[in-house]
Amino acid sequence: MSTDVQNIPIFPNEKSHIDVDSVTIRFAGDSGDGMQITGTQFTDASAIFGNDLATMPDFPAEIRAPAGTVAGVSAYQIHFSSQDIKTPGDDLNVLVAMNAAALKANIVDLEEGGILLIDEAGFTEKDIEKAEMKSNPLEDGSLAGYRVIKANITELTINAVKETGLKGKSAELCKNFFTLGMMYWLYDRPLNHTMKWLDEKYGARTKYKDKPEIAESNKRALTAGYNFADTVELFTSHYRVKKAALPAGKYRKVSGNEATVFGLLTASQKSGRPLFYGSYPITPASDILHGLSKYKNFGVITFQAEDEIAAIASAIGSAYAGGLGVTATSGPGICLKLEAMGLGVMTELPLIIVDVQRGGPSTGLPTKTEQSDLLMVMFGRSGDSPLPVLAAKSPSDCFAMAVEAARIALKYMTPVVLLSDGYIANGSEPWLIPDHGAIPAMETNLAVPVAGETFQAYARDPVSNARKWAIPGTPGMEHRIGGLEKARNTGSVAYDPENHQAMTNERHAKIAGIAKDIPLAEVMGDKDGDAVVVSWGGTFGTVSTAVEECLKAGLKLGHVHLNYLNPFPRNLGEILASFDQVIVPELNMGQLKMLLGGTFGIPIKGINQVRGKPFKVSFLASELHRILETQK
Amino acid sequence: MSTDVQNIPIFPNEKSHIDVDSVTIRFAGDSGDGMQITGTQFTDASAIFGNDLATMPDFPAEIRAPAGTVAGVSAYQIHFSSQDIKTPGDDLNVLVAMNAAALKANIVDLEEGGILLIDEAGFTEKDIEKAEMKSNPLEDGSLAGYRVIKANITELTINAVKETGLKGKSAELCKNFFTLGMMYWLYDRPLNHTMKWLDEKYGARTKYKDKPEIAESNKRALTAGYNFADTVELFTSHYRVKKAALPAGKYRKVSGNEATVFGLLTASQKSGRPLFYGSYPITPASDILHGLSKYKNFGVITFQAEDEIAAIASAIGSAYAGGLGVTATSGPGICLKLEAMGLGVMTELPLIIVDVQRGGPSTGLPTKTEQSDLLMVMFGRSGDSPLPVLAAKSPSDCFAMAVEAARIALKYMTPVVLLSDGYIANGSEPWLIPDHGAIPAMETNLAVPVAGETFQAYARDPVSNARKWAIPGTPGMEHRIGGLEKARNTGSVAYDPENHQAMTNERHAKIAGIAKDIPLAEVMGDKDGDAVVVSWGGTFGTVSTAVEECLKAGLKLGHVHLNYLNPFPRNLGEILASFDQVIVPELNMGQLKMLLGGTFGIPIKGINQVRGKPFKVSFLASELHRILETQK
Amino acid sequence: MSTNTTVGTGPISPEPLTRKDFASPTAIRWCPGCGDYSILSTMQGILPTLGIPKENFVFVSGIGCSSRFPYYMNTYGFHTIHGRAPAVSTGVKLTNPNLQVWVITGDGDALSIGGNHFIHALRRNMDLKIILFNNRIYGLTKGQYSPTSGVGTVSPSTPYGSVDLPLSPISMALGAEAGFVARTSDNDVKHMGEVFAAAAAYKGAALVEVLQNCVIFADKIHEPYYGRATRNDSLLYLKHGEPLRYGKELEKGLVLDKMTIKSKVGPAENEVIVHDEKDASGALAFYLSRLSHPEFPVPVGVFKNVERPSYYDAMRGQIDAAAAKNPPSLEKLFNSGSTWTVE
Amino acid sequence: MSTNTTVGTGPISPEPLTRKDFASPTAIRWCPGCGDYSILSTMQGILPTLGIPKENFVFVSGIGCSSRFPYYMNTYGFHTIHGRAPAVSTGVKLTNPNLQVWVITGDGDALSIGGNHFIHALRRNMDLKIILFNNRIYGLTKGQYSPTSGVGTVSPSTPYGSVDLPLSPISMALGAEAGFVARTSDNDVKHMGEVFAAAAAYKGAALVEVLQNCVIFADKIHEPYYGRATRNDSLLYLKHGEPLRYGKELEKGLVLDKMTIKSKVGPAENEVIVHDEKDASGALAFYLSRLSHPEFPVPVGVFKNVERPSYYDAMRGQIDAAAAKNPPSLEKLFNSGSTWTVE
Ligand SMILES: Cc1ncc(C[n+]2csc(CCOP(=O)(O)OP(=O)(O)O)c2C)c(N)n1
Ligand SMILES: Cc1ncc(C[n+]2csc(CCOP(=O)(O)OP(=O)(O)O)c2C)c(N)n1
Ligand code: SF4
Ligand code: SF4
Ligand SMILES: [Mg+2]
Ligand SMILES: [Mg+2]
Repeated sequence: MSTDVQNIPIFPNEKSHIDVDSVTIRFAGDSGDGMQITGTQFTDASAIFGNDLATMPDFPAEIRAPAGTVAGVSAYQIHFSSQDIKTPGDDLNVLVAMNAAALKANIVDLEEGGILLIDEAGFTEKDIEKAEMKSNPLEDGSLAGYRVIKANITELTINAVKETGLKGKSAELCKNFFTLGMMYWLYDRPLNHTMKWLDEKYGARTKYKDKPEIAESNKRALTAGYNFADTVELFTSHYRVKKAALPAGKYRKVSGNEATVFGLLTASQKSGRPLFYGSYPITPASDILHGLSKYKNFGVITFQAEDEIAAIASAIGSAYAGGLGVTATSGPGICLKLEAMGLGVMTELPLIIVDVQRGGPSTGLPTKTEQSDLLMVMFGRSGDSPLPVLAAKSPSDCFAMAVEAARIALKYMTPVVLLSDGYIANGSEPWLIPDHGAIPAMETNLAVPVAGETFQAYARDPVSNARKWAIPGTPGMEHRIGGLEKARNTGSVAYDPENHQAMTNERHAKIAGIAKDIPLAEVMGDKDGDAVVVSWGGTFGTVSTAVEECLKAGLKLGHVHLNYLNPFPRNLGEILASFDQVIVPELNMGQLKMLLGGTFGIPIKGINQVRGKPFKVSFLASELHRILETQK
Repeated sequence: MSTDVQNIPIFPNEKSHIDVDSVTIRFAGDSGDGMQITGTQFTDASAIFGNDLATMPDFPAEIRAPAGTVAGVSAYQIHFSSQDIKTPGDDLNVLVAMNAAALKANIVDLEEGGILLIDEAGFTEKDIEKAEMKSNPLEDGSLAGYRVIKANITELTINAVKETGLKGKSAELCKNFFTLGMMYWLYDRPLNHTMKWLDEKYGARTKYKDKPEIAESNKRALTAGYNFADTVELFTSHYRVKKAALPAGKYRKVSGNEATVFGLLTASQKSGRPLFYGSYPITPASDILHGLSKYKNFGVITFQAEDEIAAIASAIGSAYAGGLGVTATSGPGICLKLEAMGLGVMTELPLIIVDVQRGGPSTGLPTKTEQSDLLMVMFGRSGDSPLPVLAAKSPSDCFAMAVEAARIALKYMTPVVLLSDGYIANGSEPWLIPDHGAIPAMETNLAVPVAGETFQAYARDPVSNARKWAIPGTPGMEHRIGGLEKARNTGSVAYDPENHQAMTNERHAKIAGIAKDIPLAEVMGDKDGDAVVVSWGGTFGTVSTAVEECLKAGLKLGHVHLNYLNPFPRNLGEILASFDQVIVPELNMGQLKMLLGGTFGIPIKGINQVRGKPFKVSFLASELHRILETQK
Repeated sequence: MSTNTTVGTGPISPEPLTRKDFASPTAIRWCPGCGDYSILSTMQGILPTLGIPKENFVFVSGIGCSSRFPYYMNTYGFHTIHGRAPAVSTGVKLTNPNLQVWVITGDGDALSIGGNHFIHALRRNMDLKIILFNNRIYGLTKGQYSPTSGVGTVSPSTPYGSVDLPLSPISMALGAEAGFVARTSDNDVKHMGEVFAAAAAYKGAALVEVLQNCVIFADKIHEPYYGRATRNDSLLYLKHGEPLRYGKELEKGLVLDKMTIKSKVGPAENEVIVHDEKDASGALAFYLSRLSHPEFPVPVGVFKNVERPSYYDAMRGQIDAAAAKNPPSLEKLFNSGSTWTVE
Repeated sequence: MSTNTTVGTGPISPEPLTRKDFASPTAIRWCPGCGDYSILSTMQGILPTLGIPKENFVFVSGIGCSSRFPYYMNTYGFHTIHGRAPAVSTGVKLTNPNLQVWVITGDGDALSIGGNHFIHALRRNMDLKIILFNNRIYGLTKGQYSPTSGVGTVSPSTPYGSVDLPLSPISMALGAEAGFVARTSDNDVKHMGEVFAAAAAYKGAALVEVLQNCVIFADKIHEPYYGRATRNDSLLYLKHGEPLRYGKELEKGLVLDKMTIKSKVGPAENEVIVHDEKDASGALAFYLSRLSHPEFPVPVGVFKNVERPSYYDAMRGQIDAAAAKNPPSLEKLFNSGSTWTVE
């Protein structure tokens, strides 16, 4: 975070270790430059070293946009710290730019006086032109405000790997490891993890076994980069970011989509219901399909459907047949699933719909993040058709929320929407590996035949209001369900007025009743402050960090974060009423604002941004200051 | 309306004319009994006579449910009056029941002491059994509270038509006209209109020309029914409902779907844009497709698509090519159109989406009415994707609103949603035929090539914020549009953060700006009352009638009716703020309530009903009383 | 829990089932005289002969008059949404392979809104028995023309007559790689029963088109070729391995002239094309699906019947192999990839 | 306003168009080496030869790498949503028949999510030129298998190999009553140009499958049959009225054995089946679409080319007749049916 950079003296008189709390680095280069790998390696090394961290990749929208163009820039940001952190960082302390386009696209985020590491080989006239820049930034003085470190990394790399026999393009390809080596030196990270990784990926026991030069040359590039930084007077000093004081235990890194996969597999095991995943590929949700497809050993049935409608329809079919039916997609795909979601509501089947939100409307910004599907999943169905809506607050929270979504779906016999977003889905953070044994088994409503009793498909559990789940194949419980209005208890078709009112009420009561079964909302920060900030979903990290800063700065703010959007925690109304002002920051034009205002009939102040990116902590903090000042 | 029945003396001592203000009759029988025709004929006769009126058909969900069962009952209700009326009536003054099932299904609505006309032939043991009744209501005394008039209408009809040679089933089929004749006598209506109609439908110049007995026998049945009522001591008197003091002019009867058809044709003529109607059949919207298909002479292109997605997609294609693109459906179909609606929002093309709402969720109650799609059309798209939403308030208002929807779509280059519902779509009322010449021509944003200028697809009109409409085939304006985020002005693809925020703001500003171009909301009733009732769409008639009654009864109530749901009239916030309490009656679980609360941040009281039927005026009135009393 | 996650497998019911076991209490709401009735009773007659416990039958339908069918069967049933039955039943079957899943659909439900799911279920060889009630009209919505209505069909949505060419469900299915494709008619209960039985026996996606009469909106639409009077001269009953002959005394046959099929009276025995439902290419089947009345007879019976692995079996194979090689363990799952410990 | 409501008809542009006129300023964002490039340049080369004013061309696409195509053509273009291009273009064409509408789609866009619109556009004979870029993979979403991927395809969504049978776009189209069906390949620009020209000349729905290479996710997928080296032995160039011969010296041919097609080396002249793209049944075309490599050559060129009235013409006929008989009048419209007057 920008506050830490103060600790970096601009020109210390001798090479030494300098301790800093947190550092934010962004590796930026052409899609072909392997920046995602570089970033991931640095992240793993830092994680294993014991830092807390958060990461954020930024992919281009095209598969391979023309090399050297801004459209082709791929970046990976990591924020690592000796403190507990919740965001991938605002301003960059270090920007690595492998070519002109990468510089152009990312320089805005580099803090004043920040370190700018540049591969001169990426700044030829041709590169400048492809990046559509008027002049060469390395010469036109536009980089004055930064600590620019130039080196012809490409050339250095080629020399470093010469002896392996690798040359030309394939030699150049090692330059990202050379760069990584330099960063490892600068932040005092051990090389061994990456060395091991290279062996595992390209080593003797892989499909590259008869290409030993690949592993070898990358290892050499890594070491060469490290030594280069050490020997040459490039950096005036290097920095140390101490271990963070994380809760003891075994950790791994997870992205939101990975965590969702783990959560769904866990739910299947804990409920004893086979996991059926029907899906149609779409950015940024596809990785859930890819992830689950690997775990056939868990009996997971992954079905790549012909479209999103078939995807959810098949999941509903599975739920009807006794499976844990799941489907996932992003906004445009949700639009196509809404009719079938209505069928799920009417037939009261357990079903999970994951929405990994992206920038809209329409095809919008496929690779960018946003929180603008909330009202669609709440209301985007014909008729009054309520269903629970949950939202994960961070990459690792996707695990907990996926498990929770399944618990609610199975216990209450209802479709459940789980909202994620491109930012937490692709971002990653350390995850304290849970004790799988400690995760409780899940209740289901499986019906057991009662001799002499005719099965009533819509008779409800007195407590949960859930109907029974009579699975085809169970003798004596043959029954028919469907999308037409159901008669109370019997579940046969009914058109009469009283019944429709009664069933509509029952559907609402059932969902509303779930409030009794979810955690109360809690107020963080100042419980009797001047205002309460209400956030939801993936903005948790940035909002809570911003609120903490504001509290430090003396603002009186409470903060409530919502993982449950429908029903709301039952004490929410009370909490909001206890503050003079309610402020809702969200990455949309005011959707939770609409929901809270409409539910509680109170005025709300929104902080809204749709830039395809997470909030900047600094932006939120200043907005909160502005709002509270204007109050005075 | 129930209040009028006081005027009907229970047993007047001699046959005479008795004047009454308003009468509500419901014709109920088996689907095969021709009740819709009977009702329509009575309606036309009353309209031509000069009454004000409102009607409401009630179809069974099945094509031909088993004869004699409750599921097979078809009914037609007409409320006609010497006063200005806005609803088809609450309680019935007269119920015609052609069989036991029809009685069972409808008796609840007959007022105490109301007239019950019964065809004894429809009450055999078999009929009683098919209707699943325990005993014969004609004998078990359950009808004590009504003025029951029994006659073996079927037998009487068979005799009446004997001489035409018609016998058996086909003779029986004339019984609805016999019944109609009796009603004509009871309410003193001339037979000539129906006589004429029979000739036109079955006469010499129709496909029935070699079956003269059909027209003849129906005419005989009609006359026989009339004379039978006159001669036999069945009715103690007959009633007269004077002409209503309607504004002078030429009238016709229209249903909501007919009016929508007329409105769309008018919009096409007034804008000079070819009308393209892409649709997929669905109850209760299909009649718009059927209606428009007849008017090929207007150059209308009606396209029955393979599904709702193709229907709207084709309409978008037409809009892109310079047509007035229109699609219509009901709730389940809207679900399928939402993704494409988002494309319409992103590409800013003029498009009309008509939603004839029905009971939901899911397949729900296809033939019943509801207002529960409001939030879906407002919010049911990925990303923030605002579009105007209008709602018609009565059958004839569908004309005005369809024209208005087109005006807004063409002037502002945006998809527009027009909400109707099963009740106003199928219901009908007199329509003062407008002077087509007086309807203004419509502005469009057609682009004209400017020499030397490169066309900017997203450059906006300074006032309307609309972009220009450059139609394929126009030389020099070749350009590309699509669903990815657009760059400001140029309209090319853009992923950068600032642009996305800017375009999102522009899309919102454009729609919000329409508020400047629509009528202000007006307060009917008591402008400084204790509370304001806010209604929208098809409930206008019942709500305003109920408010009027409450005002008569001394309640201090204002009433605002909304034809515009997005944007709201610009003075709405102010109006709501000027009342202590806001009450929103709607045929859903609280959708406008959510919208108003979320928009204005104020508490709202809802009166909600989902029974597949319109409100009863009496129910609304008592609810309003209850709410205002509890305030005191 | 085991990975062989099939659920609710019922025991074989003790005494043999009868037609009565499949009659549901629900009152039937089709129009008097609707062709759907005979299809229903044929189905109720066939199921008891299949030796499958009643609780293992599932009927899944879309929306339409035909799609009300499941309500009238006393089995598990799911009346889903318009056009989606093949997709819903895919989930049913993949989750519980012990079920015999019948998809009931109409010409609009299957070929108009549901066209995409229809072709993909066939292509994947999902183990579903798809019965397509082809009345060449939209019944439930009161008579609009459908994708199988002939050119010039006058309907509420086409008062001037329809202009688009109809689809042949059979050609469509063959083009979509279907492995079992057959046609039968609502007025020939015996033949219908045989075809249903053959479909039930097929391992994979079986499509059966039933020529069905809608008395209200398209009455007698199939009469010209399937009317009892003319039937023998206008229907061709397909029998595997037998010559393609038709006519009262089977005096007519289909013969080949270069690459084109001709109808010939009194052809020589070896001249008549022999039906081969096992032809994997489906080329003959496709050709037969193009024959149109009155120039040609209308083939009924099994057009194509070619074994290939069902989607489920192939998928199950992968699952079982994976599970055997690497039994499911959350412990292992959570700890996969690189981990580190914080003391 | 008149009822002949076609809009924006541009004048024939004065001097002849050239390839340059169709190159758009937008930077192309396909991967280096992608097969899409040659399709783009072939299209830019063909359009000027059609004698149609530039402003009357419209390119409509869905979503996918291939669907970025319209951005690279300096014509009117609409990059719609996934799978819906045939439906959107239907509205474009019906509203303005003067436009020549090209639909650009991929194997996923056209046959997976867009399958239903694809078959109905063909069946209706909408006047659209549909170019299907078949790279047998989902490119834009990073390589999942598609409905045309072979069984066993290993992809991110099928790490154990795909189990479902692929569709043949050609068989599919024929099953959907398409009137013009052809195949060509991205590495044979001359042939591609001829096929595009033939499609442009066809009045109605024309489908062209282009065998396209995705260098990133399915590189060399078509190589076995269309590789320059082996091509002559593994591609069969369809020519109407000519014998179905192939091989370097055309030494091989397709011959008929009962109802089955065999490949034979050195067949007798009259023994070889003669191609007939005018066969209305499409039976031979369908048969040819079933031939699979390596047992058979892969036919390229026009499979079927049969004239029939386009949807637009039929519809227009009805509109014009109706308008002639009864010119549009709001006055008459409002006053139709029974009316009454209140003084
Ligand atoms: C999403 C959706 N669109 C449209 C409808 C209306 N609809 C119900 S059934 C039907 C067509 C039925 O025709 P078919 O499938 O041939 O069945 P049939 O009634 O002829 O047996 C239509 C258009 C619907 N219920 N849902
Ligand atoms: C409604 C919707 N679902 C899914 C996607 C994601 N998506 C975009 S393109 C595509 C498949 C593209 O494959 P193909 O049509 O073969 O085109 P290619 O990229 O191979 O040229 C998918 C699944 C989307 N954009 N919209
Ligand atoms: S409308 Fe036609 S298909 Fe539907 S039930 Fe009646 S007869 Fe059968
Ligand atoms: S991913 Fe494949 S199809 Fe897409 S642009 Fe690259 S090479 Fe072409
Ligand atoms: Mg049908
Ligand atoms: Mg592809």
